[in-house]
Amino acid sequence: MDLVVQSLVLGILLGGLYALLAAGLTLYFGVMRVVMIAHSAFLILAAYLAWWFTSTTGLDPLLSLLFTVPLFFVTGVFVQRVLIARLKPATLTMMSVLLTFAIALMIEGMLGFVFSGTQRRIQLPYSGASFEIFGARIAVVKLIAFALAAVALAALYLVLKATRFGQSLRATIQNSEAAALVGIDTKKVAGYGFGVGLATAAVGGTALALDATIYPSLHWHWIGPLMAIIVVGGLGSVPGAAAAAMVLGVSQSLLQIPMGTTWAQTIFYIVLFATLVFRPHGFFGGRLAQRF
Amino acid sequence: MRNASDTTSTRSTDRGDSPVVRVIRGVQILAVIAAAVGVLVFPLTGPGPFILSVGVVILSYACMATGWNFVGGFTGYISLGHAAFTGLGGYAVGLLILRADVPPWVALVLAGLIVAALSVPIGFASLRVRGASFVIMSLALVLIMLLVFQSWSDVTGGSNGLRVPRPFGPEVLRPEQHERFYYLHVALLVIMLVVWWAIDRSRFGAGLKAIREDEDKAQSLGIPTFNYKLSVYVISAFFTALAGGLYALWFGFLDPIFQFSILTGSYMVLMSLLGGIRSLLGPALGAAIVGYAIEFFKAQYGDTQFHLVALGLLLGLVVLFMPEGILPSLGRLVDRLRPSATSIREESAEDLANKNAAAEPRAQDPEETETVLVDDNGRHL
Amino acid sequence: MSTDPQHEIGLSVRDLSKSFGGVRAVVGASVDFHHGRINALIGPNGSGKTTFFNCVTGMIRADAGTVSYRGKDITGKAPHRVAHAGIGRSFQVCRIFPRMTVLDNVLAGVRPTGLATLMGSGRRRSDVEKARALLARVGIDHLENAQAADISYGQQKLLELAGVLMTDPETIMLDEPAGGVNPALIERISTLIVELNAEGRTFIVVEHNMELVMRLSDHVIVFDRGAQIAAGPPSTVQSDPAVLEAYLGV
Amino acid sequence: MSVKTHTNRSIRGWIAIMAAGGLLALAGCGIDEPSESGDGDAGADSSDGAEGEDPIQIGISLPLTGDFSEPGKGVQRGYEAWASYVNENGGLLGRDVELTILDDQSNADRVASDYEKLINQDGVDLVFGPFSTRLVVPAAQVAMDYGFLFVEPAGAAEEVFNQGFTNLFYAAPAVAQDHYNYLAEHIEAMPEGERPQTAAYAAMDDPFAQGTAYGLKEKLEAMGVETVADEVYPPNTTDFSSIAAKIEASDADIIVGGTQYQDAVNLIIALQQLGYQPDLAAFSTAPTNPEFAAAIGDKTEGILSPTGYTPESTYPTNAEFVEFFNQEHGSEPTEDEANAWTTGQVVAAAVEGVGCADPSPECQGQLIDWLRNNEVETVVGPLTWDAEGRPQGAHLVQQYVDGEITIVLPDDAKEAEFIYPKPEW
Repeated sequence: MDLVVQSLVLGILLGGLYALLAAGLTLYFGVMRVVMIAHSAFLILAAYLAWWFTSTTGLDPLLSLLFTVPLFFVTGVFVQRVLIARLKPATLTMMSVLLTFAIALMIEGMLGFVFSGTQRRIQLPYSGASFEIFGARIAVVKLIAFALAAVALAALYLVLKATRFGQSLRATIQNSEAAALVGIDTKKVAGYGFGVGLATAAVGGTALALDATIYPSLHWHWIGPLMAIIVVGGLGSVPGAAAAAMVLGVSQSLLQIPMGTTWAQTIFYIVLFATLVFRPHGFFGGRLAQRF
Repeated sequence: MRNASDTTSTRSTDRGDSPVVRVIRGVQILAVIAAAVGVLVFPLTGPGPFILSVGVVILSYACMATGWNFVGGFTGYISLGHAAFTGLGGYAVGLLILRADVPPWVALVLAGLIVAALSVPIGFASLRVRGASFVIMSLALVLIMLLVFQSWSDVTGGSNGLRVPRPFGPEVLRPEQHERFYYLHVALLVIMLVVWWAIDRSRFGAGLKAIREDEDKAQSLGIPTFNYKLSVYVISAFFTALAGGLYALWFGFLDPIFQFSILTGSYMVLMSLLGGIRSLLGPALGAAIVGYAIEFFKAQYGDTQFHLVALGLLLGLVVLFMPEGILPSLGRLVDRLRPSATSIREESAEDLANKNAAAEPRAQDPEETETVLVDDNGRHL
Repeated sequence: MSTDPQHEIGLSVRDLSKSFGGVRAVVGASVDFHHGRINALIGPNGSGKTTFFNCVTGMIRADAGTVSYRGKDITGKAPHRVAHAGIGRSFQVCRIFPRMTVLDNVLAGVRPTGLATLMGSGRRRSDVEKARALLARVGIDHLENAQAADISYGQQKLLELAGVLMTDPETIMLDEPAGGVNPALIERISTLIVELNAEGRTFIVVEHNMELVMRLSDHVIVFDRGAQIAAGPPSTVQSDPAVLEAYLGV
Repeated sequence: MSVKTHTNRSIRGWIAIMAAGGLLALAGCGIDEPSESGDGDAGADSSDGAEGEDPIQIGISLPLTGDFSEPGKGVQRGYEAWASYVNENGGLLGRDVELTILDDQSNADRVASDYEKLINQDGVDLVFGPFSTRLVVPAAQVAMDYGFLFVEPAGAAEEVFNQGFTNLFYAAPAVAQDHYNYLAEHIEAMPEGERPQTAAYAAMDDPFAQGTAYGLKEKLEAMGVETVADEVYPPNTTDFSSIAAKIEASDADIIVGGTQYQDAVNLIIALQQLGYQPDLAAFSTAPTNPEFAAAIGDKTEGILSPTGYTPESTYPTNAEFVEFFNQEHGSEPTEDEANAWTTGQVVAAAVEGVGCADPSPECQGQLIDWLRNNEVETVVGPLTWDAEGRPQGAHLVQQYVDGEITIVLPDDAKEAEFIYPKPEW
C-alpha cells in the first residue's frame, strides 16, 4: 500500500514535467503543424546550460532560467522564421520532422563536442533531502522541479487565455486562414508560438537537471514518451496533452511495481498503438486532429 | 527509368528526339551501365578485405534504403523506424538458425516472410494515420522493439547479444566471406530494384504515386488507398528484413541497441532523400554517398561527436534545399537544357491566352474566394 | 420539401448530421437528388455544403444519418467504395497530383480489375487513348507531358474534371466548379457540364455563382445552418422567402 | 512564375549540396589514408629496413565518443601510458611500440570495421581489445578470423567467454560474476544471527553490470539470503525513483547494485531521498570513481565495491606503474587505466616469451599458446587463464572507511576492518 502511494506521488511529480514538455510540443503542432523532434534535444541542451551555469558560477541552477528562457524564446522564433518557414506547405509535416530531427542530431553532436560524452549531474546541497507527507516521501528537488513545471504551465495557460498574443495564438491554432483574415499576422504569431514552445523546453530542462544525470544522447530517451503523449492527447490540444501526460506518467510509475522498469516503459507505446488503432484522433483532441 | 513519374519515353516519342536529348539519354544509360559494371568488377580489383568490407556495408545500406523506398518513394510516407524491420530480420534469421536449426539461407527467406507477416498488423495500426502521426508511430516502433528485445532476454539474448553462426564453413576465410556477401548483397539489391521498377511502371504503382501526391483525391478516384499502402508497406518490410537478415549473417552478432537504433532508420531516410525517393536508383546512390561520407567523417572527425553534427547538417541541407534529391534535381537541370521541355510550357501559356482570354493567378486562398463570392450571391439573388 | 415526381431519385440522404467539437456543421439534413439531371446545392457561406459533400462521399464519417445511391446503401462507405458505386467528385480547392504529368493524372483514375491488371502497365494503350481523348475534350491535350503543378489553376480545374471522367462516374459531384476561374473558363466548364449531362451523367454542383446555377441547373437545393430549407426548380427557389431570409439575413 | 522559382530553388540546392560535397572531396582519400603508412602487408618489415627496426604497430579501437566514451578514454590513457613507458625503457624486443587508436563511436558495427581496417589496411603487428562487453564480442570475432591474439581489458561478462573464442584473454583478475567472491565468503562466515536475511538487487541491463550483481545473488541465495527485490533497468535510465521506492518498500537488509557510474549515483540519491537505510550497500564500479563521494553528497561511509585494482597494491610492477602514471597525468591510475596497462603487460610478456611480434598466423598462434601455458606478472597480480580466456583470480573488496576507500577483504590484504552494519547515509 505504501509503495502504491509512493509510486502515485512519484508518478504525479514525473507527470508534471511530461505535461510541461508536451505542452510545448503541442504549441508547435498547433501553430505550424510541425512535429518538433528536436524538442527533447533542446530540453537536454537547457539542462546542460543549467549544469554548466551552476558548475562555473556556483549559483543555484534555477537562476540559469534568467538567461535560458529568453535565449530559447529567441532561438525558437529563429528556427521557425528562418528554417521551418522555408519548407513547402504541401510536405511541411513530413519535412519538418526530418528537419527538426536533423537539428536534434546537431544539438546532440555539439553537446558531445563541447561537453564530451561524460554523464553530468548538478550537485546540490539539498539533492538527498526529502520530507514525508501522507506516508509518501517527497524529495525536495523533485518538488521544486514539479513546482517549476506547474508554474510554467500556469503561466502558459494565462498567456494563452488572457493576453492579446494568446488570443491571436489560439485563433491561429484554430484556423490560421481565418485568423489571417481578421488581421492577425499569423507568421509572426507562429514564430512567437515556436518561441514560447521552446521556452518550455528551457524550463523543463532546468527542472530535469535538478534531479537527473544528463548526457548528450539522453534526448532519445524522452522523444518516445513525449510523442506518445501528444498523440494520445490529440495533437494540438494543450489541456489534452497535459492530461495525457499526467495519466501516462502515473501509469508508468504504478506499472513499475508489478512489471519492472523496462516493461513499464512499453506502456507509452502500447497506449500509442492502441490509440491510433481505436481512436486515431486521440482522446482529448478537437477538430485539429482531423487531418493527422 | 531514372525518374519514377517522369515520362521521358512518351515525351521523346511524341516530340521527336533533339540531339541534345539523345546525348543526355546516352550519357544516362552509359552512366548506369558504368556504375553497374563498376559495382560488379570492384571485388576483382583487389581492394583488400577492409575496403571490401566497406563495400559490403555500403551495399547493405543500399539494400536497406531501397527497401525503405518502397514505402517512402511510392507513398511519400516517411518512416523513421525501418530499423525495426532490419532488426527484426536480423533477429529472425539468428533465432531461426540457433533455436530451430533452420539452414541459414532458408532462415533468411523465412525471416523475410515472418517479418512481412508481422508488418501486417503494424502497418494496419500505423497506416491509419498520416503525416506526423505516422512518423511518430514509426519512431515508436523502433523504441518498442528495442525495449522488447532488450527485456525478453530468454529468447533474444537481451543485452548479451546474439551470435549468428556463419552460413559458410570454417574453410571460407574472412576475406572470401566478404566477397561472397558482397555479391549476395548485389543480388538482393538487383532483385529489389527489379521489383521496384515493376511496381513503378504498373497500375499499382500509379495508384501509389497518386496516394503520395494527394491521398484523399486518390481515394475519391476509387483507389483503395489503405489496401495499396498496406501492400507496399508489407513488401517494404519484407525486403528491409531480408537486408537486415543478410547483414546479420555477414556480421554475425546482434545486439538490441545497435539493431534497433533510431540512427540506422534515419540513415535510410537520409540516403533515400539525398538520392531522390522518386527515383529507382536514388536510394542506392544516396547510400553510396552517405556510406562514403560516414567513413570519411569518421576518419576526419573520428574522436569527436562531430560526425553527428555533419550528419545532421547534411540532412538539414537536403531537406531545405533539395527535398527532391539528387537524381530528380539533376533531371530538372537537364530539363532546362532541353529545348523541347521549355517549349511545352511556353506553348501552353500561349495556348491558354488564346483560348481563354487571360490566365489568372494559380491556387487562390480558399477562404478568400468563398468570402468574395458570398457578396456575389447576395447581389445575384 | 418539393420533389419533382417525374424524376427518379439518384442520391438520397436522410437525417445526416455532423459536428466538429461544438460546431454543428450538418444538422439532420435530408436531401434527394434527381438522377440524370443537373442538381445544384446552394447556400450561404458556412451553411455546411462542403461538409455535406464530404460526408456523402465518405471523406468524413457522419455522426448520424443514412446515404443511399440508386437504392444501394452507401452510408459510411470509404471514399473509394463510393467512387466504385459510380459517384465521382471534385474538390472545392482543385486537387490534382502536382508532381505527375497531366496524362498520368488522368491515368490515375483507371481501375484495375484484378491482380494481373494491377501489376500490368500503368500506361496501357487503350487507357492512354481514352485519357488523351478526355484531355482533348476538356481542351488541355496539348499539355499532356507537362507537370501538373506547372499548369495554370484554370487548366488544373479542367484536368481534375478529366480525371474524374476517367473513372466513368454516373454521378459527378462538383464542389464549386466556377470558383477562382476566369469568365471564359466558367463558360467552357458550364458547356462541358451541359454536354456531359446530355450524355446521361447526373451532376450535383455546389456553386456560389448564382447566375451560373440558375442557368445550368434543373433542380436546386438550398442549404442553411446545416440542413435543407428549400428545393425545387430554379425559378421557384429564387422567390422562396426562406431562401431570401437565409441569404440576406433579414 | 512558379516554374522559375522551381529552377531557382533547385540551383540553390545544388550549390548547397556541392558545398557539402566539396568538403568530402577535399580530402577525398580520407578513408584509405592510413593505408599508405601501413602498407607493409603480412607484417614483413618492408619499408626502411636498413637501420634498426620498425616500431611494433599495435592497433586498438576504443569508444572515444558515444555512450561508452568515459571509460573508453580511461582505457586510452592506460594504453598510451603503457606505450610511452615501454618506449622509455628500451621498447619491446628492442623495437619501439606505436599505437594506432581508432574511435568506434560506441558502435558494434564500427568496432568490427575498425579491427578489419587495423589488421588489413594498417597492417598492425598486434591488436589490443576495446572497451565494453558489447563491443568485445564483435571485435574478438574479427581478430579470431585473422588468427590474431586478442587480449582485452574490459569484457568481463560470462557471455564473452562462452562464445568459443580461442584467441581471447581477459586482462584482469576475475570475471564479472566472481567480483564479489570475497564478500560472499565473508557473509557466509558471519554468525547465523548477524547475517543479513533479505537482499535487494538492482542491475543495469548490461552483461557486465548484471554479471557482478547476479554473481553475488547466486551465492547469497545459496546460503539462504532471501531476494526481496530484483530490478533490472535499461542502460539509459535516469529516473531511479520508482526502483528506489520498490527497494525501500521491500525493506531489504542489504542492497547490491550491478552498476556502472551514474546509475549508481542516481540510485543512491534516490534511496537517500526515500530514507532507506540498508545494513550493507555494495555497488560495482562507481564507488572507485574519484568523483563518487562528492556526487552523492559525501555520505559514503560503509559503501562497498569490488575492485580489480588498487594503486596501493604491492604487486612487483605496480609501484613503477603508479609512479609513471602519476608523472604523466598527475593522478593515480583508476581500474580502467590499470586494466589497459595490464593488457599491455600481458601481450608484452607473450611477445618477449615467444620472441616475435608480427601478424603472421604462426607468430600469433605462438603468442596465444604461450599465454595458455604461462603465468604473467601484472599490476593487478599474477594472471593465468582457462581455455576460454577467463582469468583465475578474484577481486578485492573495498569499503569507504572514514571517508577513504580502503581494502577490507580478503583478510590477508585488508587495510581496515570491514564495517557492518553500515552507518546511515
